[in-house]
Amino acid sequence: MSIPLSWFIVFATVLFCISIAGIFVNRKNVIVLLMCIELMLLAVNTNFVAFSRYLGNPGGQVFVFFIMTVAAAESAIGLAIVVLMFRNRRTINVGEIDTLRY
Amino acid sequence: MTTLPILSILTWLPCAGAILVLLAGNARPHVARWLTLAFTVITFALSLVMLTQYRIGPGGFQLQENLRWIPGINTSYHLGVDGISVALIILTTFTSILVIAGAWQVIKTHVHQYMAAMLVLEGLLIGVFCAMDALLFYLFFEAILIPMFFLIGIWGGPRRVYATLKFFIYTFFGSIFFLIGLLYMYHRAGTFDLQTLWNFPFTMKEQSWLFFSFLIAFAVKTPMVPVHTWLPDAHVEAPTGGSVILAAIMLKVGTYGFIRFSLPIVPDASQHFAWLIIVLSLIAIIYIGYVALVQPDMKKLVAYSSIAHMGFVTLGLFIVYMLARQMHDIQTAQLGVQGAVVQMISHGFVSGALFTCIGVMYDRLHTREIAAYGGLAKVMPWFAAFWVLFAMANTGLPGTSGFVGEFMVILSSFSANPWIALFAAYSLIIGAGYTLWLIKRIVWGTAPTKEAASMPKLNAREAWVLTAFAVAVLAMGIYPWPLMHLMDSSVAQLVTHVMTSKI
Amino acid sequence: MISQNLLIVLAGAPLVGALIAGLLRNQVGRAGAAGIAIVSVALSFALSCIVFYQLVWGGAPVFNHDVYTWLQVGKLTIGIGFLVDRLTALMLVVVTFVSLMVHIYTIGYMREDPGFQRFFSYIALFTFSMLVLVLANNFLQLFVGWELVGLVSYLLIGFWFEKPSASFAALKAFIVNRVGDFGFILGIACVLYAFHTLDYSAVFAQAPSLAGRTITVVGGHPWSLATLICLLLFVGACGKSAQVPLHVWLPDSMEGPTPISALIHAATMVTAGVFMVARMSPLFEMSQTALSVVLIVGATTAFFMGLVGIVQNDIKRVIAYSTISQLGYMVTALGASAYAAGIFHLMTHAFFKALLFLGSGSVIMAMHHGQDMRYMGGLRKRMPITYLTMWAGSLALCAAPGFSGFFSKDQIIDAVGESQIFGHTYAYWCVLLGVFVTALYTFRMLYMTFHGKPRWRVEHSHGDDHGGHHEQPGVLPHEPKEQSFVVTFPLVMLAIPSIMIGWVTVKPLLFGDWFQGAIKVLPAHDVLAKMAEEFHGTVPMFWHAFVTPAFWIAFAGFAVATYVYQFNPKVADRAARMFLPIFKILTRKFWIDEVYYNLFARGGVRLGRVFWKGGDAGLIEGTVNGSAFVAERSSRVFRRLQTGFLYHYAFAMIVGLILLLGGLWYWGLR
Amino acid sequence: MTHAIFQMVCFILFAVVAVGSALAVVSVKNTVHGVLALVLTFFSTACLWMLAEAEFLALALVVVYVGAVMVLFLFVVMMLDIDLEPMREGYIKYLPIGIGAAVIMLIEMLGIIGIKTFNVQAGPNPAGASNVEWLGQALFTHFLLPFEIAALILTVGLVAAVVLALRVRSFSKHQNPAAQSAVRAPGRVRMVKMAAVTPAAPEPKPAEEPQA
Amino acid sequence: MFSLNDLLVILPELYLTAAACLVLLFDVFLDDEHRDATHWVAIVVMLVAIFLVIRGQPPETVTAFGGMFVRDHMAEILKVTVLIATILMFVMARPWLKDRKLFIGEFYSLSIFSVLGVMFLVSAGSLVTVYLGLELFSLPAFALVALNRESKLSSEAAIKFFVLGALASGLLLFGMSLIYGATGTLDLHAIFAAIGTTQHLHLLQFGLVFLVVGIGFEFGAVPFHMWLPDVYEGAPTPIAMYISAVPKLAAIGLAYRLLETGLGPLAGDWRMMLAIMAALSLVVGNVVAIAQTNFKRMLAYSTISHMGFVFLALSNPTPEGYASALFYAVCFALMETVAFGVILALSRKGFDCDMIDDLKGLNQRSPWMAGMMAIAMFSLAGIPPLWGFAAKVLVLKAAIDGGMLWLAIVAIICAIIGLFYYLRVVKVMYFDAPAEDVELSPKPDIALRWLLSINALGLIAMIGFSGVFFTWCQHAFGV
Repeated sequence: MSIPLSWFIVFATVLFCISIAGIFVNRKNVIVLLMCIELMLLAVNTNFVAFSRYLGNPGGQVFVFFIMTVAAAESAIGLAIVVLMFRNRRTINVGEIDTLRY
Repeated sequence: MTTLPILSILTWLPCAGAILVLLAGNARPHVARWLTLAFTVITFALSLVMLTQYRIGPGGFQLQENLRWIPGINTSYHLGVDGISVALIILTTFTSILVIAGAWQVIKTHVHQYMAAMLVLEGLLIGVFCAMDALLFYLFFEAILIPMFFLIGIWGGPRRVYATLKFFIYTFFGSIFFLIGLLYMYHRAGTFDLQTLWNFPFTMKEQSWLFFSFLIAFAVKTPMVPVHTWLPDAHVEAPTGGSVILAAIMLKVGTYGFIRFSLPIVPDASQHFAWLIIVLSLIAIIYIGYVALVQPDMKKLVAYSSIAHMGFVTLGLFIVYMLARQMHDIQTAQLGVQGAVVQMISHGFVSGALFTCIGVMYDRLHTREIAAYGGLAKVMPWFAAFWVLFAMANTGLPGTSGFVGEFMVILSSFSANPWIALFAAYSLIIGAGYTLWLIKRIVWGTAPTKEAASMPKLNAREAWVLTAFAVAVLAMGIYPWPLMHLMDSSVAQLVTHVMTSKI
Repeated sequence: MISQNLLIVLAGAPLVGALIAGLLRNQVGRAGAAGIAIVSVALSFALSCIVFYQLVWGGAPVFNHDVYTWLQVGKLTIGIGFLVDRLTALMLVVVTFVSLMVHIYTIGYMREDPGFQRFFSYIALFTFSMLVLVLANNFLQLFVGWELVGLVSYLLIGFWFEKPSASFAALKAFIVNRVGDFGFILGIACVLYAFHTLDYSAVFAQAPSLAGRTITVVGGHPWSLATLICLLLFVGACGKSAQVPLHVWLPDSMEGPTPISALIHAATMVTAGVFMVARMSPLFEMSQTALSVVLIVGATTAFFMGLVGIVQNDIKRVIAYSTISQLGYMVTALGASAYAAGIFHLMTHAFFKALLFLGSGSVIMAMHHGQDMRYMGGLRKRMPITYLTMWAGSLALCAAPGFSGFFSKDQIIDAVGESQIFGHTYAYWCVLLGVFVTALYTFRMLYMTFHGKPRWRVEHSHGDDHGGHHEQPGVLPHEPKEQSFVVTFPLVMLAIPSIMIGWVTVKPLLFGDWFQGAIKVLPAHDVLAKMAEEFHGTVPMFWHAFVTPAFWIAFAGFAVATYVYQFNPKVADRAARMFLPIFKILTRKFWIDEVYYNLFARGGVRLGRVFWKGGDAGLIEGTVNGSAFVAERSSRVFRRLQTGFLYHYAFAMIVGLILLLGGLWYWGLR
Repeated sequence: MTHAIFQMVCFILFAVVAVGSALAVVSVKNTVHGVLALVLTFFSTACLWMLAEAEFLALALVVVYVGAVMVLFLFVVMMLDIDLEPMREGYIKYLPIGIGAAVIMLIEMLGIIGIKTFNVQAGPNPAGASNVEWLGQALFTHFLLPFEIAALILTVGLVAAVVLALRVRSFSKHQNPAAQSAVRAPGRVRMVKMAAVTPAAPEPKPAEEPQA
Repeated sequence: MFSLNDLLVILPELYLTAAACLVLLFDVFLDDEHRDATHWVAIVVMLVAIFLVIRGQPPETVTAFGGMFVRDHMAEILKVTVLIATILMFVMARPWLKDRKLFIGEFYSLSIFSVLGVMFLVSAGSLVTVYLGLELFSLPAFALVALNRESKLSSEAAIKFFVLGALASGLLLFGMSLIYGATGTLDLHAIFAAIGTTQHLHLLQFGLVFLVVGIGFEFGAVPFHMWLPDVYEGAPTPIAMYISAVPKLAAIGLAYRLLETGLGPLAGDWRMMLAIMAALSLVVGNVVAIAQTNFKRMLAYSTISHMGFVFLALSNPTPEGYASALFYAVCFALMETVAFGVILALSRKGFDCDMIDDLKGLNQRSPWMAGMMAIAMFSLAGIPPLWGFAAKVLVLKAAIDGGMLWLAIVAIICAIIGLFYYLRVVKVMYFDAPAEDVELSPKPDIALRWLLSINALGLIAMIGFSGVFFTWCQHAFGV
């Protein structure tokens, strides 16, 4: 394989920054926030995969495996909360969820 | 008998009593009162036992108890008393009885809580005077705030909340820097044990910082100008008992701190900054004297006079350097320190008595306005006699306790510098001014209103309390030698210690 | 030997009397209180006589022992004890005698007063305090007695506390005295600084070592230590003995009942300053400067305060100013190093001034507590004993040859004349002219009171008004008449020494070494020794008087007073109009009271208000409450950061991350 | 060498697609489109992982993420009938801040990491022939404990989702195990007295079913 | 490969896993009337867990599963405290939950799972276990915050908690990935060892920042604190109590494992970061708390400031510092349980006693409760002779010993500001007259009352035993 490691890292970093920008540019709904977090995890995973490959160490890839597992469970809970939220307020607009403040 | 941990008992017995009193509950105020009285009397008796066990001759710290407390930071539950502590403890136990008796009928709501707070306060104050470990001292020093906070806040006057918050935060503000100082000392010396710290060689720079960290705590507590403004408010709003304890004992905690910390631990910085303390003390004596002169509220007036009198204590303590180190006049230096300590005790009795007197009047007319009173000499002749006596003690009349300390401090400060004595002695004039003008307005003359003219006479309980104060004031004034003898060797040791530079 | 127990009883008896009369006043009753007080003072008097006898004729040595240790710090020990030498013994006898007389007199004077027992308690307490002062063997005890007599004086001036003027006068007296004490305590402190002890004998023994010692008070300018000590102590004497400028309290002290005016404000307490300076003679002798100051202050007081006495209408105030003036004479004598003369005048003055006061009290009783001389007159016939004794006292006061005052005052004038100390010329003229003034006001007082036509009238409708409050001055409920035996007896008893005492005492007291070391005079200052050379006995001295200027000046005063007040009263008014500015200065007492009141009392209150409102409430409280306010405000502002929006929260986290990263990049990278 | 260039071209291609679609995720109006863009990002990234010779994870990403999680997302988005229009407010206003923060971050990250130090080539594939075997070996030996914990996490996810989302509707029919287990014999069986058998019997009475 | 011995090491966790599942199952077979059984079973389960943790504790540090799991004294203390705090939560929550029809079995099982997560987290020996423990702890916590499904506030708090939590764990993971990249290992000890030889120190430092952010979030330190007030206010009160106590303890474990065990050689970097966060937390927490009217929200800001104190100690990377931080966190957890316990006891159906003004005149209605609350407040303010004082002393001492005198001074100035709001609670309870229409009487639940009292009085009594406890804490870090 001939792709330098730095390419992967740059790619992951860019993804990561996009996800971060998404989190606070986003004024839409909570689901987009969740998606941004998925994006961030993707960046992390890419990092791990690349490092694992270049270090020749399976730990990174195993870690990715766990991250994906957890992310699945996390999504389930997150979406459940979103649904609950929607039931209570009829909205998931982040700009309207500000009852708790100051 | 020697194995009996008498200091621990003295400290914790009132606290244990407080729990019992709390258990008596709100429904049985009388049980709470008698129980409290019993505890204070027992404590007083035990303090006398302690007095008999204390051997005056050798001085030093005796009756020591030492238990490991937090070995991780090398701090221990270390108690011990020297002559100064013994005197202050007896002052505390004695005054506590009178305070409890004084509040007998006056406090009507939550009697059990009031009594418990008083007992806790007593125990903690005794603890302060016994502590020989810096952290333990700090623990008691600061814990005092809690019962006092409640005493002012629950049973106080109309602006009690403001006053008590101010009191608490002000004092906390002071002591927290002290804590930093303690921790820094630990950082350097590796222990909180006072006796070790006394001999630990701090550098001049360290001493200076430590000095200010001590100063801010003790200056607030004493209180010294310009951090005194909590005191008038606290006094005005506090119930009588609270005022008495506050003036009689709590203020002494600050100056006691100077004796235990500033003087022996940072002697060189104390010497270097003694001028500051002396100037502040003199400002307290004169400036506060003038402020006291124009107070329309009796309690405020007496509170301000307390500040002025505590000025003598700080003055007496800090001229020691000029005398002992610069002029090598140990004799006079001892006189100054001794005078300061005597002034502490005396002020305890006198201000306690004055606040009790004000309380007696407040119970009758429910105002502390000077203008509301007059002609006490006709309305309540015996009470007027007490007033005059205590007022005279407050002005430092010979034959009363108020004279002894002031006299000694003025005498010794003259040797340090005549100007200091000149300003200090101005208290003779201004003190007489504000106190006797007060007397003129409330004791002499005629009653301004019908209510003021028909105040009921002293009842037996009040009379006994005032008599006890009067006896103490006079005894100390006429024959102060036993008290001085008790403290003499300790003072001498302190002065000797202070003599030697650490750098 | 003088036994210590005897002295304890001597000093303690009045205290016991005071305590019983005061604390158990309801149990012992009026008669009991009076009786106990009188018996206790009589006991003191008797013991004083014994002490005096033992010391003077019994050959007893000087007694100087501590009774108990009052204070002990290190090696410094201050006790409460007794020093009984001849000076003390003389004072003891005088004090207890006058006190006893006043006690007896009081039975009559205070008969109708509800505070009868209280009064006895006070005067007995006063006697005790005075004895403490006199018997002191160290400075501390001196100060204790010093202040205690001040306290009792305060209580007694304010005895009729319902009168605003009385309580004001009491306050004023105490505070002015405190100004004196302020100096006094500094003086004591200076003594301690100089000698490291407060014991008389030790201090006096070391006194010569003061020569040449200096102290730097103002930067770089050494002061003589002896001068400083003496001046500071003298400030105390000024306060207690009402010397200019601290004399202002004494006239006002006349608000108190008359017996105490006699006892405290004429005979005993006010002379404490004189006594003290005499006692300190070994120290004062070390300082020329101090002696000069004493001399000038005393002379000034003697003359100018006498002047004020001329224009007073209140009978007691006349005598009060006379007292100040006479005290000035004593102090002048001290300044001239004629300590013995001062003490001698102190003694004679005690008798005749007490007599005058008690006599005036008798008049006041007769006038039903009216004190204004303009409403008196013509009492000569109605009160013969009072009249005669008052005459005796007045003659003594004016130094009429043969009367006690003659011997003492003439010697003072001579001594000042002999003195070579700075200011002696001024002082000499003051004391000399003072004699004229003395005669003038004394006889004015006598004439206005006893001679001429009555200016009062009797109206029976006011018969039940006993309170001393006069709606109309000069209106009496019943005829004035001579008082009872308890009043006249002391008058007579005091008149006797007023007339006679000089004859027997002048020689030993002044010209022998009677005080035997109690008073020390340097040979250079010893004016009395010089005078002794010219002294050829009492009788020649009596005759010699008629050729001295002092006598003729006094006579001139007498003549003027007689002309103006006895024969041609209109002259007085005309003179008053003619010399209006001077008259005004005198009636306003040189405006000293006004200046003091405005400067110190009102000024102090104003200063206090500025400090309070500006300093405490403004500056300090402003800072304290301001910081609380700032905390509260910033809390309100900062809580807005928590907007409630999720993206802001995330943004905050990211910003935190970015900042940490930036910080790391900037500082942390290795 | 051509093999290498091909790999690089592929990498760039997939990376550009992934980044582009990631940008779309955070910027498109319609959330459904956003989810679909995310799916595209996952696909492209899976391809990149393939290039890194992590076949198992690449497949897992497609199967687990795209196949399960994204579908769940899509499901929820469509289920919640969201009014889209008001949600766009302030988007433009905050865009510069967002971009600014992201760019600063990117610069910092790349600056600090020092990309050049990672300009390294990989060695031979440590997994050898089978990436799965390589992973499995590690997972079930060294990473056994985490594996078990992950199982627990899935359980928790299940329980939590049920607790939160399950709404017990009164009209729905469901089992009540508590009631089932609490049932006693009298609840199940009722002894019914019957008349003796008579030939001319009418219909027998049916026993009532106990109510569940 | 693992051995049976490994299983023995994780016996408490193993047991609790089984027990959690059993509780879950057990509850399914219970009527609503018999739900109390779940409650008591859960408590017994926890008690047994405590027993197992303490009894099975080997004297020396033991690792299992190839270093994945570390059983040491620090973990023991944290585990025991977490279990105790959870038991307190169970007991105090029961009446509250019953009143609101939230008394369901899943509450217990989720809580136990969450506790299990903490137990794994604090025993983690590898980045993987750290991450998984953290997730196992926080996922149930998200769900618990949303437990009150009818409440708008509850779901809002949950969504904020969840999103920010996920973001934080994303950042944490990113940091882990970089550290993995730089050191080539996931094992914490191996990372420690690899730091000395790594070529990629910058990468390591960079990853460190992300880890610190994750840790900061777990603690609730400024500026990663924003979730905390909203969650405290919105979450059901018992859950808020749980959130206030347990994550802080977990975070201590997290911080120690990651920062000291893993990245100890980089202490010079991260202690400055912690110090900055400490200062910010102290200032923001204390200042903003003053203006709060909601009691729970006020406690949240107070928590933020207290985390500043913990960081104060952590910024001194020595065993003494860690011991102080551990001491502080334990003490803080037990203080919070009292504060929350009192409002739990005072709440009734339809009335959450969570405004400060709701406590008006409490001393006249219920002096005992007022006393408990006052103890908690004074202890939180660090006034002697309460336990909070000892904790504060130790922490300040650690900071000063670590050369962070300036930070200690910032801390005490903030402590003065902090007094305002603690004292205001006491003032409201003692000096104000009670509102006419509010009934303030504690719940008649015996267990709640006793436990609350013991907990509160413990805050006084513990000052005497601070030495013993601190010795344990020191022992945990090998002093």
